[in-house]
Parts: sequence; C-alpha cells; structure tokens
Amino acid sequence: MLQNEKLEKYLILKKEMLAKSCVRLTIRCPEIAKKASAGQFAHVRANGFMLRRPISISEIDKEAGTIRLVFEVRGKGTAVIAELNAGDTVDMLAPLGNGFTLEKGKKVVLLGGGIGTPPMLEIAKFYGADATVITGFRSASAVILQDDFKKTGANVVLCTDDGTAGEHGFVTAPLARILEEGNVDLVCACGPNGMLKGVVSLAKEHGVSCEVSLEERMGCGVGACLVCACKSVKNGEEYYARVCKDGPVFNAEEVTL
Amino acid sequence: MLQNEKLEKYLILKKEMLAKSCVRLTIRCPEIAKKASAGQFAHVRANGFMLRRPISISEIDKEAGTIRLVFEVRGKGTAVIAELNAGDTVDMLAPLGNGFTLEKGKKVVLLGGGIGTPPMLEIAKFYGADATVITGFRSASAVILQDDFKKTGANVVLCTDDGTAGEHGFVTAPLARILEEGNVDLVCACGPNGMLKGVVSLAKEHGVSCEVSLEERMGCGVGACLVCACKSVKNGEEYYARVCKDGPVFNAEEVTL
Amino acid sequence: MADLSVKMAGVPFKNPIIPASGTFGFGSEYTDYYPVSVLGGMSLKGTTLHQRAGNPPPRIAETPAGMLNSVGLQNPGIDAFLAHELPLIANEDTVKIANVAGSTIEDCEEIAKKLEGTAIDMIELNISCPNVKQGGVAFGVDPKMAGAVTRAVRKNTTKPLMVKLSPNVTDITEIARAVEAEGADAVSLINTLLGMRIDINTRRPILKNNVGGMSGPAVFPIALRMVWQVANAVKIPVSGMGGVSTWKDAVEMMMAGATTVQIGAALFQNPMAPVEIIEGMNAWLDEQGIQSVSEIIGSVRPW
Amino acid sequence: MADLSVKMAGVPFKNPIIPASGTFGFGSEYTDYYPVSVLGGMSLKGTTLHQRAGNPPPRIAETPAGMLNSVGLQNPGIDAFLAHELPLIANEDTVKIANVAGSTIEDCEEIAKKLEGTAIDMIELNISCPNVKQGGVAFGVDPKMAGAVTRAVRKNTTKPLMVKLSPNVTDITEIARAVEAEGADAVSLINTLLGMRIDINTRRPILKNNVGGMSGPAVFPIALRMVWQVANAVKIPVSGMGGVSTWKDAVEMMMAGATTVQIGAALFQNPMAPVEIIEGMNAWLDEQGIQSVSEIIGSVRPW
Ligand SMILES: Cc1cc2nc3c(=O)[nH]c(=O)nc-3n(C[C@H](O)[C@H](O)[C@H](O)COP(=O)(O)OP(=O)(O)OC[C@H]3O[C@@H](n4cnc5c(N)ncnc54)[C@H](O)[C@@H]3O)c2cc1C
Ligand SMILES: Cc1cc2nc3c(=O)[nH]c(=O)nc-3n(C[C@H](O)[C@H](O)[C@H](O)COP(=O)(O)OP(=O)(O)OC[C@H]3O[C@@H](n4cnc5c(N)ncnc54)[C@H](O)[C@@H]3O)c2cc1C
Ligand SMILES: Cc1cc2nc3c(=O)[nH]c(=O)nc-3n(C[C@H](O)[C@H](O)[C@H](O)COP(=O)(O)O)c2cc1C
Ligand SMILES: Cc1cc2nc3c(=O)[nH]c(=O)nc-3n(C[C@H](O)[C@H](O)[C@H](O)COP(=O)(O)O)c2cc1C
Ligand code: FES
Ligand code: FES
Repeated sequence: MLQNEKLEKYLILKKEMLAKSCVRLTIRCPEIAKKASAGQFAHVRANGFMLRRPISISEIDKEAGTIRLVFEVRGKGTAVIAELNAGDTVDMLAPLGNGFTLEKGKKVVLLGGGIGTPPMLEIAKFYGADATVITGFRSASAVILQDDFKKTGANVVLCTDDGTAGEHGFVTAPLARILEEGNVDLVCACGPNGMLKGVVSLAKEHGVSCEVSLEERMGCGVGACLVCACKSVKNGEEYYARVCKDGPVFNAEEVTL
Repeated sequence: MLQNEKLEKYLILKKEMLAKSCVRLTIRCPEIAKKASAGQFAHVRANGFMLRRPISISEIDKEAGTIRLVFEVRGKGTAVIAELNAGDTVDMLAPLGNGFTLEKGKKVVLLGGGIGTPPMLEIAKFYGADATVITGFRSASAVILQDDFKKTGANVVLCTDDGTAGEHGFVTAPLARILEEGNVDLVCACGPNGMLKGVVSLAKEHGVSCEVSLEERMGCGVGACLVCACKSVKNGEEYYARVCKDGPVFNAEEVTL
Repeated sequence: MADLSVKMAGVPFKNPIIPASGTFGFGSEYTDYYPVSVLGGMSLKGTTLHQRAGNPPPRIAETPAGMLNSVGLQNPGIDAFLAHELPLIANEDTVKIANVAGSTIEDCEEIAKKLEGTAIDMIELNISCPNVKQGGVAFGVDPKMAGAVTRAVRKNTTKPLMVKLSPNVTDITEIARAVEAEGADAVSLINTLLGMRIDINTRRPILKNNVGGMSGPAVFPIALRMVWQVANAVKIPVSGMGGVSTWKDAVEMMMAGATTVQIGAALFQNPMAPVEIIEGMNAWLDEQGIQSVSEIIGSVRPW
Repeated sequence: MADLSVKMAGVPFKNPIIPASGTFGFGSEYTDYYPVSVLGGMSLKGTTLHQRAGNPPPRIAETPAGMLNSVGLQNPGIDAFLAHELPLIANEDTVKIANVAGSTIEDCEEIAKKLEGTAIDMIELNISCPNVKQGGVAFGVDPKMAGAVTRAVRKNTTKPLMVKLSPNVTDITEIARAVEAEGADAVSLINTLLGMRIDINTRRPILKNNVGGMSGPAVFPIALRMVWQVANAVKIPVSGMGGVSTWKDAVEMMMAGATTVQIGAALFQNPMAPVEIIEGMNAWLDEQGIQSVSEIIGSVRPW
C-alpha cells in the first residue's frame, strides 16, 4: 500500500570511466528524470555504510527516462558505489534539493572546479550558446567532460592548475576577462570552497548575480536532521541553512562561504 | 615477512546445492588439506559480519589439495557465505580443533543428524566397509550425501523423522539394533543435542567408546578467548572446555551434554 | 492483521512506532514518502525557549554501523514552533510529541506552559542532549537534577510527561527512578552516546564540536540492555530507542520492556524504515498467532 | 622504517601494539600465525586469586559491527598461571602484561605479591570487568573504590602498575584521576560496554548471563572520546583500546592521546590484525615523513 518510486532501486544502464577513479553512471529512473532539474542531487546508498553519499545530477534525459551521475572515488563509500556495474541496481533518493536558475535568454557563465564540473553540464545544455563554461582541473589527467560541454554549443574554456591542458591557472582568470567584457546575467559555480570564494567575489565586483552549489556532510538528505548546516543570512540575520533542502544551490548573497 | 598460509583467501573450485539452502563448496587449499583430519573445522569469514562461522570439514582430498565444506543457510552470515560462487575466494582459518579417532581395523558406527552429517563423510572414507553410517533428517527433502556415503563402501542406513525416506524415526533406533549385535569398537556422532544425548546413552549402555562433535558459538576459533565453553569433566572436576581447541570432537565421557 | 495499538502514559498509539526526535524534523519532511498518519506517533525536533543556532558544521561523522551528530539543538524556539510548525501538523492523526529542552529549569517550565492547550499530545522532556554546553546533559546525569527538572515541568503541564534519559551514566535506573518519583508518566531512552572521530590527515576532530552523539545500529545492544534494566526498575512505561533499524530490533526492544519504539538514524539510510518496521512486525505477529502486540511487551524471560 | 618504539610507565615497547586481555589467551594461541616477539606487548587473560569457572554458555553474541561476551573471567587462578602458563612465554621478547582481577582488595593485593619477582613486566589492574557479579565492576564505577584498590596494589608491587577503566560510568576522567592520585603509572581504557541481545524466537537473552560486554568496531568512537578525555585529564600515559581494527584506527587512538594501543575483538575476524596494524602504521609514518611514532601521541588539535 505504501510505496514510493523514490525508494525503488534503479537499474544502471551504463558505466564509464571518465578519468582515473572518476565514474559516470547512466541510470534508468523515469519518475526521477521527469521531476529533476539541473543542480539537484541524488542521495546514494553505499552498501555496508550507514550514511548515503550525496552526488549531483550531471545530466537528465527526460525522454529516455535516465539521469547521469559523475563522481570521484574519494573514500570508502564512493569506492563501494564505484564497484557497481551496468545491470546492477543502485539505491538512491532523488531528486533532492534545489537546482540552479534556468531562464531562457540569460547570458550565463558556468564554472566547475574538479569534480564540481559535472552538474554544470545539464545547465550548459539548457543555455547552449548563451553559456560560457569554464572548468578547471588539477592536471590534464583529471580533465573530464570537455567534449560533452562542446556538444551543448556553449563556449568552452579549460584551465589546469599545472598548465598540462588548456590555460595555465585557475578558472577565475578567464572569468575575470569575461566579466570585464560585460554582458553576463548570471554566474553559476560548483567546486572547492577556495574557488567559490574567488568566483563570488568577482561576480560581486561586477554586480552580476551568482549561484553556488555547496557541499556539506549529510544525514537524511531531505531537511529533517539539520546536520548539513551552512552559514546563511536571512533578513540580515545569520542562521544555519540546510544544504540538502535549502540548497545545495544558493544565491551567493545568502551564504557565507 | 610475516605470512601464514592459514590466512590466505582460498579459491572456490566448485559450488553445489545438495538440498534447498544446503551448499557444498570445494575449495583449493593444499596446505590446509595436507594438515586437516576428519572432524576438524574451518572458521569462515562472512563478509560484513563481525564473527566468523565455524563449518566442519566434510571431505579432504590431500592429493588434489582441496577440502569440502557443506553447510546450511541458517541466518544472515551463512546466507552471505552461500552467495559465494566458484571462482570467488573464501577467507577461512583452517584446520582448527581436534578430529575424530582414526584407527584402522576398528569397527565404527557413524551417526549424523541433519547438517551434522557432512563431517561423517571423511571418517566413512577412512573406515570404508568397517563403518556403518546412520544419518537422520527431518524429511526426504533434507536428505544429503547418501550416494557419497555409499561410495565409501560403508553400510549406509537412512532415517527420516517423518518417514518420507528410509526408516521412519530417529537414528537411535538402528544404532540400538547394531549395538545389540555387538562388534562395535567406536561410535562417532555429530548432530543436534537431543540426538547426541540419545547416542551417548546407548553407547554407554553397551560399553562402547563414543566421540561427539559439539557446537557452540565461537569468537577466535583458536582457543584464545574462552567464549566457546562446554561443560567438561577432568579428573572428576567439572570445568569449561573450549569447543574450538579442546574439541569440537570430545570423548563422550569428558563432556556434559 | 494483529492489533498493533498500545497505550503509553494514558495515550493511545495506533502502533508502537515513532520517529525519534531530531531525525524527523517537525513532521513534514517525509510526507513525500508516506503520510504521518501511518505512524504511531512522532517525536518532533528538540525545542528550546529561544531560538538556537546550533553548532558549526561539520555536524555529522560516519562510524562503523553508526554515526555521530553534533547538531546542538538548532531550532526556532518554542514560539516560532507554535506559530509556524505545529499548525502544519496539528490535524494529523498521529500522536504528536513535543521534545522539550532547556538549559535551565525555568526554561523548561516556561516551554511546558506554552504547550498547554496546544495540539501537542505528549511532552518528551529531553534531559540528555550531549551536544549543548550548558545545561541539558547536566540534568540527565544526576538523579537530583533530573528529579528537580521533572518536578518543575510536572507542575506546569497537564499533558502526559515522558522524560528522555541519557545513556552516558553509571546507572540509568537511578535516574529513571528519580524522574518516576517526581511524576514522570513515562521514560524514553536512550539518547545518544558521546563519541568522537579524528581525521588523521588534518589531525582535527571530524566534528567541529570535537565530540558528538553516537546513534545507529552500533548502539542497539547498549540501548536494549538499558531498556531492559529500566523497565525492570520502574512501573511507568518505557519508550525504547537506540539503533533500531529492522522490525526484529523493534520486537527485541518490546520484549525487553518497551511499550513504544522510536526510530532515529535508521531513517537516514532508509526513509521507509518506520513503515517497513510496522509492516514487518505485523506480519510476524500474524505468523506467530499473537493477537495483540502488547502481549510481547516485557516478555523476555531472563535466564 | 620509522621508529615505532614508545615508552609507557617507564617500560620500553618496541611498538605500540598490544593484543588486549581476554582475546589473546596466555600468549601461545596465535603462535601459528606470528611470533609474539613482533608485538609491542601482550596483555594476558584476566587472572584471579583462585580458579574461576566462568559463566555458562552461550558466552558470545554478534551485534552490528561488534560483539558481546560474557566469559566471566574464566581462568586457572594465579598459582596455576605462574606454574603452567607464564613459563611458556617468560623468555619471549615482548612486554608481558598480567591482567589482574579480584573480587576483593585483599585478592588483588595477594595476586600482586605473587607476581613480584616473576617475568611479568607490568600489571594491568582490571577494575572494570562487567561480567562478574561480585566485585570487579564495582571497583571501576566508583572513584573511591577505584582509588582504594589502586593504593592497595601499589603498596604490594614494585612493577609498573596500569589500571584498566570501565566505560560504563558518567565521568571516566574522575576515575582516571582517582587512580592516578593513588599511584597508578598508567591507565588503560576502555573495557567493554554492557549490552544485551534477545532471541525473539525463544524470548530468551542470547547470552546465558543475560547481559555481556560489548566490544569491536561499533564502540570505537566512544573509546576514542574517552581516551581523549582521559589523556587530557591525567599526566600518566594512556593505553587506548576499544574497537581498533585498522592501522588508521590505531593512529586516531594515538592522536587522541594513547601511548600504546590494544587490539581485542578485531583478532577474531583477522588474527593478523596486530601485525597488519604495525605494518600499516609504519608505512603511513614513512609516507608522512614522521620519524618516530611517539610524535603523533596526543597530536589531535581540537577545534
Ligand atoms: C550536494 C552535494 C553534491 C555532490 N556532488 C558530487 C558529485 O557530483 N560528484 C562527486 O564526486 N562528489 C560529489 N559530492 C561529494 C561527495 O558527496 C563526497 O565525495 C562523498 O560523500 C565522499 O564519500 P566517501 O565515502 O568517498 O568518503 P568518506 O570520507 O569515507 O566519507 C565519510 C562521510 O563523510 C561524507 N563526506 C566526505 N566528503 C564529503 C563531501 N565533500 N561532501 C559531503 N559529504 C562528504 C560522506 O558522505 C560520508 O558520510 C557532493 C556533495 C554534496 C553535498
Ligand atoms: C565446530 C562446529 C562445526 C560446525 N559445522 C557445521 C557444518 O558443517 N555445517 C553447517 O551448516 N553448520 C555447521 N555448524 C553450525 C554453524 O556454525 C552455524 O549454523 C552458523 O554459525 C550460523 O551462522 P548464521 O550466520 O547463519 O546464523 P546467525 O544466527 O545469524 O549467527 C549469529 C551468531 O551466532 C553463531 N551461531 C548461530 N548458530 C550457531 C551454531 N549452531 N553453532 C555455532 N555458532 C552459531 C554464529 O556463528 C554467529 O556468530 C558448526 C558449528 C560448530 C561450532
Ligand atoms: C541528527 C540527530 C539529532 C537529534 N536531535 C535530538 C533532539 O533534538 N532531541 C532529542 O531528545 N534527541 C535527539 N536525537 C537523539 C535521537 O532522538 C535518539 O535518541 C538517538 O539518535 C538514538 O536513536 P537511533 O540510534 O535510532 O538514532 C538526535 C539524533 C540525531 C541522529
Ligand atoms: C572475549 C573477551 C574477553 C575479555 N576478557 C577480558 C579480561 O579478562 N580482562 C580485561 O581486562 N578485559 C577483558 N576483555 C576486554 C578487552 O580487553 C577490551 O578491553 C575490550 O574488548 C575492548 O577492546 P576491543 O573492542 O578491541 O575488543 C575481554 C574482551 C573480550 C572480547
Ligand atoms: S541532511 Fe538532514 S537536514 Fe540536510
Ligand atoms: S572460540 Fe575462542 S576459545 Fe574457542
């Protein structure tokens, strides 16, 4: 009697390695795909572990009824999830949280740092030629998804910290150039805190609205346990917002990084 | 530098279902096979569980370098072990404990009750025509290993509690008949406590030496933790012996069932 | 279909299963998964007199078969709770339990007064939160303090009063007896056990609060033992919790002496846990031919 | 190869890893797997003045990421230990720790006297066994009693004296300070946490003793927290244990303040655990460029 499609186990249709220990799963889940929007996340069960792992939704194909998750093996839980193969099922709660603003006609700059890059792909698909995608990685060997971004029609800029691919340096350098040129309505970013800080301050400097996707350790994933706190401001007052429910995408004005 | 063959993971060569939820594994482990003797056990790791599961060694093939384990899925741990397949490895400590007396020329009766039957097979192989094997099961659907016992040349008697196969009734009935006939040097038994009690009292009545294999919940399996206690008598004094190290095979005189 | 209803402190529950305080928000977060009316009751997030910001993140760490949390009672305060949260669930057909936490006796009295005449069916007085510096836990580890705060709240409420006990004590039965003596109608246990984890790379505790409360399946045997001890030490009913994640765990808890069973951390792994536990318990009772779940309460036969 | 040696209570250990009392017999059960000389030390099975039969079986139950035991200090008594067990290991090149348990102060004194002049390098006074009815645990939960038994043993031994603490207390630092004040040279912690499991089919506790001591990875966060608290409360060194099963756990324990680390239940899953922990720790120290393991003791930086 009490069933919910959010709780089924979902079939993995395809598994790809995008880089060393970077996995992409294509998962069949029509109901989730129907509801999902860019920037939301899935809370993925890692067999044998107490807590689920939050992974951003990288792509959504509503017609095929699939979503894609791209993740890096960081610790034991992601290692277990990475052992799943096509034909296996994955236990996930999705879509959770809020996504990025999607408004046709806006000119956007999308910034992804490292494993913060995948969620940018679905936004890039939405904005196409109206988007500039700037992604940054440690080194050439960590670079992922460049062809996928190019296919969206977006203007694509690649940076690496060590200069082994694309521009030498951080994503903030090309961002600064583009913001200087003007004609940007919105900046969307996901990546390490240091990068987000740089991006937010540049956007602010240029008076451009900015959205960031944050990370915090999670319990429930649905807003019930208050463990995923991030410092926020509402009506001038500081409080702890919930990354899982009030985010993971926040307007940069609302949060203290 | 510090290596021990007891701790390797061992290759499963073959997996068979002998009855519903009764599994036989043939495992390649030459060093273990070389040392093992009938009645000893393996302490088998069940993935994801704290404690190992003790399983008697059912057969030993020293030439092929293999042993066989036969076990029933009882709870969660044996269920996990039962998921292993040929080609997988199994983590076990073996051979552990003491085995049954093996002395050529003796006339023996071997009794196995239910899942206590498998360890009798290796003894039957040793004694061949000098052995009578009496095994008892709940019902025809639970009967296992009858052909294997017949191949050893032993005299084989089958009982079921409900009469659906072999003699209707408990193993103690044929045992009583055979002991009446005389000419038995040793009785060896493994099975539920109730059965062991019956067997031991019959053997005692007829003045025949009797060995029983006992079960108790185990921790270390090597005699270090003292959790696998069974009430025993030494020099007239009661004390707790260790099933894993002082047993699992005991002379019936030594233990209080 | 067995009779799953139980009565605790005079309050009828349609079944014994209750999401535990702090893991189920104010009752509306899981409505995508099931209506709260299928639950026996729900224990709402711990509420203090004034708004509390809670502790800085990270507030959660994973442990073997368990987790640590250091939320630190983040909540909007009793007035905001009554104004904005309670109305959303006031008409739900399930027992609504307010989890009350105060750093002083006066705070607790004040909150109890404010709950009078509201849709709240029962008070769970939390004297055991390990994650707040002043008060809270101090009440829970000293029988005199525990008795005093119970007495004070008892005087200020007409609602059934349950007191939630801390496991971080030498003898939990002593505290249970103290609160029983001062008028508690029930006790609930266990709150979390104080624990810690360290990130060896940064040489920092994983939790920004350094330590946090441990819960989840890992603590189940400790919780079960305490429930059994307390159920044998007091006459008032016990709401048992700590590590329950399957219907079998819930049955063990009830056999140990719990009248109701609360489910906390298990929700994070499986939001359907409470429902699956209700269903599993029911199926087992039917299979065993047990007509009413209340027959199993305290039915363990010690050796 | 980093320097793994540590000194605790004046005793040099070649490395910090010690199998915990009760899980390693009298030191000869694991010699098929490795020579005990690779170990920093070994804590031998708890020994009482007279022989003890121990509790009836079942004595073990599995729990999520842990186990319960109710062995109840089965041992042959101190005289038999000295006559039959100690000679077998007397010449082993590892620190030999006698784990002493008594139900009275006089018993403990007596055992300490008998250990004088033997090959034992150190005494671990167990005031925390939850599995024996009289005495034992009573010493461990009351600072006065803990102090008194420590003082009595201290007077009767010239050997380094370590006192093993119970986690089943409200404030473990209070007990630690009490035994420090009475002359303990070190403290070890934690012993097991009292727990229970019920077989729902028979409605009987799984353990014949009804309750038992919980150990294994499940308890690690609680143990780590207590080690950290105690290390900050006393000046004498701490031997940390409780749920350690990997070298990472051991490093966390040392960062929390442990000078040595004991390994108990983990042995049951993996007899090689102590050796793998020593090797893993060494590799990590090398990788981090840390010359001596003693540099990491107490190195956690709380927030
Ligand atoms: C909203 C959100 C979206 C994310 N999207 C992606 C993504 O698309 N791809 C990707 O590779 N990673 C993503 N992450 C990070 C990912 O969740 C962590 O890398 C992962 O949880 C680490 O788990 P582990 O078992 O490998 O590490 P462990 O260190 O073993 O994990 C221990 C615990 O800490 C938590 N934890 C550790 N690191 C993080 C972290 N950075 N963020 C949150 N929890 C953490 C784990 O979930 C677990 O509870 C996202 C995180 C959040 C919050
Ligand atoms: C020396 C010895 C030899 C054995 N040989 C065989 C064999 O050849 N084939 C076979 O099918 N079974 C054998 N058993 C029994 C087997 O060990 C148990 O069925 C098994 O441990 C149950 O584990 P579980 O995970 O299925 O059950 P669970 O109930 O989930 O186990 C919980 C805990 O209790 C222990 N436990 C439960 N039942 C028993 C039991 N009867 N004996 C010992 N520990 C138990 C488990 O090991 C585990 O630690 C033997 C037992 C012993 C002591
Ligand atoms: C994230 C989190 C927050 C909690 N907040 C509260 C609280 O506000 N009040 C309270 O009494 N208990 C609180 N608890 C304790 C739980 O209600 C419960 O007592 C404990 O988690 C043990 O149950 P479990 O093992 O099923 O989680 C909290 C637990 C968790 C995990
Ligand atoms: C089977 C068993 C027997 C034990 N016997 C003793 C004992 O005799 N004396 C003692 O001080 N501690 C005893 N302990 C406690 C351990 O030494 C240790 O403190 C505890 O198990 C926690 O460590 P662990 O989680 O690594 O097992 C025993 C533990 C187990 C599991
Ligand atoms: S993870 Fe529970 S509120 Fe965000
Ligand atoms: S299982 Fe440890 S002594 Fe037998």
